[in-house]
Amino acid sequence: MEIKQVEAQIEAILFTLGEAVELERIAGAVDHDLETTKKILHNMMDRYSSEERGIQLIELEGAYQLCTKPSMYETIIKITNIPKRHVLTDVLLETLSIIAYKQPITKQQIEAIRGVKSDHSVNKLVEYNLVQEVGRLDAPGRPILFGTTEEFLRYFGLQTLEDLPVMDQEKLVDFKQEAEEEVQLRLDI
Amino acid sequence: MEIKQVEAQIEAILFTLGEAVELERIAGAVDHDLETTKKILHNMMDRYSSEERGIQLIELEGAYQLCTKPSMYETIIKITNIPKRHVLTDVLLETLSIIAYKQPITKQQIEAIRGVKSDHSVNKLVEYNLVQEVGRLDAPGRPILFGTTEEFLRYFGLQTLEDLPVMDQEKLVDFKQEAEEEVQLRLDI
Amino acid sequence: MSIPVKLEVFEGPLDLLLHLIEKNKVNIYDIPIVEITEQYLDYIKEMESKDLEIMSGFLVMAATLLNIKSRMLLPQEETEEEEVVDPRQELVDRLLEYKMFKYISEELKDKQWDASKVLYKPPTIPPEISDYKEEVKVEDLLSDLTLSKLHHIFNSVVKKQMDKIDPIRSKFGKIEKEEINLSEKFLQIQEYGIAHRKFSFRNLLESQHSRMEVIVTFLSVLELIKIGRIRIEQECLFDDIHITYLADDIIQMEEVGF
Repeated sequence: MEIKQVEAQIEAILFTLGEAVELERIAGAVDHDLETTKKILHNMMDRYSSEERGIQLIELEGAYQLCTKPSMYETIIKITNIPKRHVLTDVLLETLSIIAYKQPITKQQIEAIRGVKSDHSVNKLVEYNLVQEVGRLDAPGRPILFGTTEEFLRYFGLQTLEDLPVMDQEKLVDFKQEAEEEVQLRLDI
Repeated sequence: MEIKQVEAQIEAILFTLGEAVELERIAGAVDHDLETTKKILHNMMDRYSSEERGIQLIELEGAYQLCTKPSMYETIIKITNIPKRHVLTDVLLETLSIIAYKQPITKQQIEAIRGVKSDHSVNKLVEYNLVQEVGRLDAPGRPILFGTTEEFLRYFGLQTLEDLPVMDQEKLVDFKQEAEEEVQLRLDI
Repeated sequence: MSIPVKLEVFEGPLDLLLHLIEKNKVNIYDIPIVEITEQYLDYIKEMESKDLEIMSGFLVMAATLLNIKSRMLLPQEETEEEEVVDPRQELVDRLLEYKMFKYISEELKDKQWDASKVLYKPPTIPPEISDYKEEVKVEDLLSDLTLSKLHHIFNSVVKKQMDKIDPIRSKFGKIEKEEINLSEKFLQIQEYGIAHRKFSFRNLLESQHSRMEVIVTFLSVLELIKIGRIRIEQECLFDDIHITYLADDIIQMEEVGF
């Protein structure tokens, strides 16, 4: 078999296992004697280090392992620190708007409005520091009341919650009328 | 910075993280725009595949990941036990292909196509991380919508959903012809 | 039509139907509905499935076939413009769609085999790096959210909720359970009788708070008449009724067997 092919096999083995693999095991897998395998491995080591590669092949007491080069450290820190873009999903936005306008409100009341379980959304909003516990309702089970945080107000440049755009009564009446008309329409058919 | 150096950084990143990394994150870490980073990645992909390397670089819906080449499989199983994959029964495959092509889709819609209850299949596919909830349909009861996962792409060796085997009108015509020929065959006898 | 001794297992009603069509070597577009229906029913008979849900799926398909069969036996109504739709068309469409997905899942099965030979490496991120937990900045999170957008979202939530409320039914009053105690009312009227001796029936009813109370009061009055504890007088039809309480004591309801 061509040397190149054996090198590819060794690379695949070390990549998959991730850990240090003894020379004997490698030799057995690629079907070559220890001497030859070792020579191939050392050739590979040279090539990994000389080329502009991000990974290197190191030897640890007769075992071999692939790992990143020390010079890559900065880049790796950077990638793990680059925030995944956090966005508020539609579900979170919906829940946030309900809490903003109906606060203080319990999880159950939110669920009554949305028609679906809302634990996850509320917890995420708390985690993002947009929503917080503001007390407990004086009712059986003493459920937690949620409201928006100062952070939330600051972001929108609001002094107080009263500065939130109002949901006027007129609008509500309109909605009601629309719904009624729709039903009437259905009944007429 | 020299291109070679950027390639080394990308290799180090993908090697360390192991999982699929989005183009945006890679670009941010190597400090290049998306266009350039993508070009570099595709160059790397070509080089990995053409050279006698044991590993390759694959793309999964805008994310990149290192993995071994299929031809290395025989060698690797000599040295290590590879965890068995879930065996997908015909029923699961059937359900999965419906989800893959019709996503986002509700359980009820799947059942309408298959003609049988599909709770069990869908749950199993979710358990295997091949299918996930992708939202809810804005309809009474707000039923869950299902779609495929990144793992689904990996599992079937697809780059994007567009790589799914096509089932076009032509194929349907073929089916029809097949059927007709079968009838003809019988008449000839 | 003979049934094979060993029945194959079918995924569902469509699967069985496809099998029958293929076995008979006929074009899917030209299903000999009568034959297929008979074979289909034979299979179901042999299945002996205990699972009601599975069985019902097959039965629905059998019913569909029978329905098509009967529609095909009936003379087609002639219409001037409308194209005559083959009753089998819907079934054909469903079958073709199902067949398509069977084909695709076979393709996926092959791909799965190739893909299983590709191996991945678990992450090897140094702990000091992986332990770092990024902070989510509110500014980033809310970057494209404005107050008016938030307001708009809330409006649509409220609207959605309104749509869900049935304005007609929601106007129906609530049905509340009223606790009216008949024996108590029976005693109350007697107490009232001792105190007033003569009183107006109309006033008595009007002082009741609910329909249920009125009914119970009326029943009590009837009973008191029956046992001779009160006397009633009415001068003209529809006039008020004057009640005179005759007894000097109060009797428990249980004592009169009311």
